[in-house]
Amino acid sequence: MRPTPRRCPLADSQIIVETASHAEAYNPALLHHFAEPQQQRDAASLGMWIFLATEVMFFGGLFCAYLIYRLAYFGDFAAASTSINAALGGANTAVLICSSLTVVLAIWAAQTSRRALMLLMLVLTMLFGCAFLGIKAKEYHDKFVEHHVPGASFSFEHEEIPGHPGQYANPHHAEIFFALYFIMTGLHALHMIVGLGVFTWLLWAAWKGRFTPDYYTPLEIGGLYWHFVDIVWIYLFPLLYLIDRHR
Amino acid sequence: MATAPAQPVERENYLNAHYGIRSWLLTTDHKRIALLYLISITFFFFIGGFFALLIRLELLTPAGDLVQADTYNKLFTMHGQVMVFFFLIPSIPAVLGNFLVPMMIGAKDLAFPRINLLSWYLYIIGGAMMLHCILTGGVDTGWTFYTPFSTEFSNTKVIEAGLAIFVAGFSSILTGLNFIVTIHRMRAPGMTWSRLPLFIWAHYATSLIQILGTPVIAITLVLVVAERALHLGIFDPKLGGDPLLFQHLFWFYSHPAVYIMILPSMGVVSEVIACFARKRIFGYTFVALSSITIAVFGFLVWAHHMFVAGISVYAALVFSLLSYSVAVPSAVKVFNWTATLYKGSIRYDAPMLYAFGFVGLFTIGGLTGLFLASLGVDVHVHDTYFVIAHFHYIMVGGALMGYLGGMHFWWPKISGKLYPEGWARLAALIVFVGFNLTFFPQFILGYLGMPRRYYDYSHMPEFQILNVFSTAGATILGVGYLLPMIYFLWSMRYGKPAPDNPWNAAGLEWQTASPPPTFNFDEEPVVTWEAYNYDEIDAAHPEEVSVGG
Amino acid sequence: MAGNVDALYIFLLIVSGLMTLLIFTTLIYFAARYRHRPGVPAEQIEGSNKLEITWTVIPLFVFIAIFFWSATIYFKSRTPPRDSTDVYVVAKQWMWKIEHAEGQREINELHVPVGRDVRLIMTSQDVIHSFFVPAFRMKQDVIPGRYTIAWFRATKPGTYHLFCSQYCGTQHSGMIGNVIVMEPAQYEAWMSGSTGGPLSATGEKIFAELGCSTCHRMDTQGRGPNLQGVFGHPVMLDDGRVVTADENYIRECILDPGARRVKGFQPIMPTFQGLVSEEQVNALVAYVKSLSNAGPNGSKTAEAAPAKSRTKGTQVE
Amino acid sequence: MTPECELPMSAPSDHSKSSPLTTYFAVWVALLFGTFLTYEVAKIDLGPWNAAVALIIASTKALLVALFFMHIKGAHERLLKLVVITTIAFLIILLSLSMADYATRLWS
Repeated sequence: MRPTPRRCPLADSQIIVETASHAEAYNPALLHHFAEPQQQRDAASLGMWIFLATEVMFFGGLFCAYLIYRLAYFGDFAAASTSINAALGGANTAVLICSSLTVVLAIWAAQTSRRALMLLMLVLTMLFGCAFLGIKAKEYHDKFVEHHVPGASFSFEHEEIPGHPGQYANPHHAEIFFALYFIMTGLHALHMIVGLGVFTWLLWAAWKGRFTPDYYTPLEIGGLYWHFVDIVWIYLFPLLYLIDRHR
Repeated sequence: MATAPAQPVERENYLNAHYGIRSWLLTTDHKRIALLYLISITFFFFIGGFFALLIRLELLTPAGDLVQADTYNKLFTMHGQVMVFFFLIPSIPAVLGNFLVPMMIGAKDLAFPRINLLSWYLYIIGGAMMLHCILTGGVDTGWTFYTPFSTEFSNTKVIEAGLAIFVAGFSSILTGLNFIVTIHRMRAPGMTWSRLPLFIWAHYATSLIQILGTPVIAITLVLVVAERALHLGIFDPKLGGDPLLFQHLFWFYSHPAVYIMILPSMGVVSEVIACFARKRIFGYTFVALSSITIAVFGFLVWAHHMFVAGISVYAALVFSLLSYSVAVPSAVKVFNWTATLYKGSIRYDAPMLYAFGFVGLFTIGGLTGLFLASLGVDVHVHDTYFVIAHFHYIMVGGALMGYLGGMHFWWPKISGKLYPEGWARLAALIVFVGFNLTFFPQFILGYLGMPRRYYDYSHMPEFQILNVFSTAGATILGVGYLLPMIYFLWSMRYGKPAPDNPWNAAGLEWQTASPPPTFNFDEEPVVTWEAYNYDEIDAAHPEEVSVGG
Repeated sequence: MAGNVDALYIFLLIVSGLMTLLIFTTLIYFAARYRHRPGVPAEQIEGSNKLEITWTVIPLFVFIAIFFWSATIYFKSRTPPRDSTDVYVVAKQWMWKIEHAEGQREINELHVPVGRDVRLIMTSQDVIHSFFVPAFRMKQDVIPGRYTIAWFRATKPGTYHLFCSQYCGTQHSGMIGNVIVMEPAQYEAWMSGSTGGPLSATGEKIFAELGCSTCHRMDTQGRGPNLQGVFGHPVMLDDGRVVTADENYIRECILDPGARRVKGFQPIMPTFQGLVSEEQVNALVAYVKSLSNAGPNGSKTAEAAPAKSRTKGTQVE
Repeated sequence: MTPECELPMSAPSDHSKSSPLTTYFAVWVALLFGTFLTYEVAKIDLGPWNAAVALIIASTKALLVALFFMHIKGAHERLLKLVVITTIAFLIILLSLSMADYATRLWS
């Protein structure tokens, strides 16, 4: 690593160029094309935020389909939604919120050089993540047993629409709900699995002592991703589990 | 600003720094990745072009005599998919953008070099899937994948094509992400937003569309694939779904996708016109901001592809009105380019000829867009050859002209060699003539009522004469596209070595060697001047002679 | 319609022609006048806000004017007049099946009288098609699962192309036909050649065969709503919404009775999805419509506005 | 454009000051309470307000996560906020313009 002139990466208002007299100390985490760590950190965090923007639009297409069919087939959606175990969904929400807390605590531990706490929090995060997937698997299993998985063996006959005694939900419309339910929660679960992979790597890196109060960018951007997956769930929970529950 | 004389001994540059196949396939150098992209998209361009040629040959006679109906349907489908997703969308951003964005802002590389390489691999995986799909039977849904035809009725490889485009979409997203972060975070000291070349502004706007639009088509294709595999009913009217929902989601991306193709081209044209008129671009701020405006407004107009599809009349009115709003910034750009020529000192080297061609063809393409945005006329010309002609004027006359212009302009920088100027001017002329001969008759065909995607028009023999013109033009156009490929390849071996700044152009990319060193600049540049400071350059070197003399 | 569309088209041609001319001449003039001359440097000009505003605002106003003109035409072309002749169109891969309200059936041909408003009630059995008659400047996609409506009025006898303009599979380019516009007398002669009764009569027969009449009785005692005088009138739904009973609503009630149920009735009607063909649905809709035209409460729409004059379409061929 | 420049000397540990542990735990409690609330409110009939209330609670929770856990609040530049706002704006464009069609289809 040859000494790089120190500079402000985004000199909009002024030009700051110092000569190599202030050459930075050798920093193994600094990639060759960045001038200094702050620039690298900012690039990584902006990159993750923009990636999350694409994720929002990715789920956005599904939310659009959901919105349109929910308005068109409200009763059928309510009937289908009521057949899902909302308590499990609520429990999963709580699990994810707890995992988000452990993520911020892990970052805080890294910032304040508490290595043991950081490792503990990372392990806890992954445990919460696995718990989420376990509860999700239970839900999927229930739906599978009830023949609520869209496809050849789908069946939703004679299910009453909440608040309309004697009126049965249209199975086709219920199938659209379950299709959206499985695609949305399935993609969410896929994101969780990817998140667990990322956190496995973070745990390994933390174990190796890669993260210091000066360098914990991977933890930070991994955390951003995890929180985003949490936010998606925060919306999925009321939209999929709590339609017309009051009847 | 010194133009270094051609060096007797070859300096170390990004091309000769490493040798061997590994040094290319595992490279993280944005310039090498740009070349990888150049080779891959050229390959797909000629595949798509081959399909186009067969389409035009089939339409030479009214009867369907060259190929079978199903084959023809596959030809236009795969022509569209290959050209849109595997050539036009990656063309300028992934080749010229990849090569130039870091250099123009004075960075050593893109912000995420490994993600850049990943994006090329995703493109190659998607491309390989598309190629496999083509070779094992192809797909016949039209590039638009309209449901329920694609999900229930077509018996071709819809799932494979959908997944290929899905994968290629992520390549496009990652390129856009990389550009945005790079432009925000990697600018050299002094490179303020108001000093950015317009090429950068255009790529910034393009990237916005790539990151916000592409995910929507990705999820839409997931839904199509799931629907086709499992018959979920989301787009199937028999099961309560709405096929128009697919069209909404599809065009939410695919309309802005047109701006992914045209905006970078506009960026190229701004650079070229400024250089060959030796002037700062007229109304820099307006040209820069119009790129962003086009990108944003481009997202508000998608349902003008659906005016006769059965959407609500009131929604059609809203979308029509919004469609005009995107025409305003486009017009502003054309006016500003024209005004830039005023009191310039204009040379007519090949890149400038392409730029002139771009402005002319884009003007026609844009103005015929008005016909399609206006509801009353759109009802008649929708899904006819008028639409085909219109979007080819934008995508081929616009985007491709810009791409070729840019390739000529920066070829000395990319390869370190000069291309033969005389041949280049000839090729530009052939492309311009061939293009107009191919597509202008299609406007007339469309207004006369010839529907698109017809393989047999033997009941309407009156359409033949215009189709013959069109096919003749396509042949000329084909020659026009082959020529640059031949002389570019020729110049790599036999061309004269290029000086660092053959055009005497402004911009950081011209201040480093040709071809540039691996990390672009020997010394980190510090920018103390405004963009397009041609007055200062020309004052320093009053009588530089351009390449073509 | 054709005249209006052509007028706008020509106007657009003139506007864009002038624009193109303006840009091209300026471009070529500047390119020639300011070509590179040794010793004559370019003059740097920063830009001009006045000019920028001018060429932003003027096009904007032109565009808005075009918008209003074109929107008027579109709105008219999407709003069928009241007293029109109904023709039911069923599209399938790869043919047009046409049923006249009077009972005639044709394939890939549509016979219409000159000077009468013809309303097309169209649906598709499989994929999306599009009913396109270039001479009438008329086009409407035909979607499976619902009706789309279009209308035209032919003003000159003759034979005109009918195309499918939405890609629909292998024989897309073979899904073509003719619209044959006839003088009224000729048309009457053609009509009298038909064998079956009117479509509504067919519908009445199906109505009885499927047992609809056991619940939908012609009095207030039925378990389903009395259908007399329903068509074209607002209907109060179970959830409090009000909809107008148009063709699409009647169709939905047959195929998905639970979706928008009339207030005051039990959800007991079974769905007929998959049990009736598109043609049978058309006949049923035509029957329900006829109950409204001739019923005790309904007024005969044919008498309502016979002499209403509207903008006329012309043919260009 | 906004001055996004952060001088290199500012220490990264600034974050810990802007989001101390008490904030984290407070947000955590608020999020759990929000989950409980949305679950219970769903059992009450609020007519057309059911969906609105559920979405308001969800958005509040999402906002809390974004502001405090994802450090949007303590971010030293406006750019990240701009990214978030732009994304939400484009999501709203997708949803609202699609609904412009679906909501008005029955009018004619």
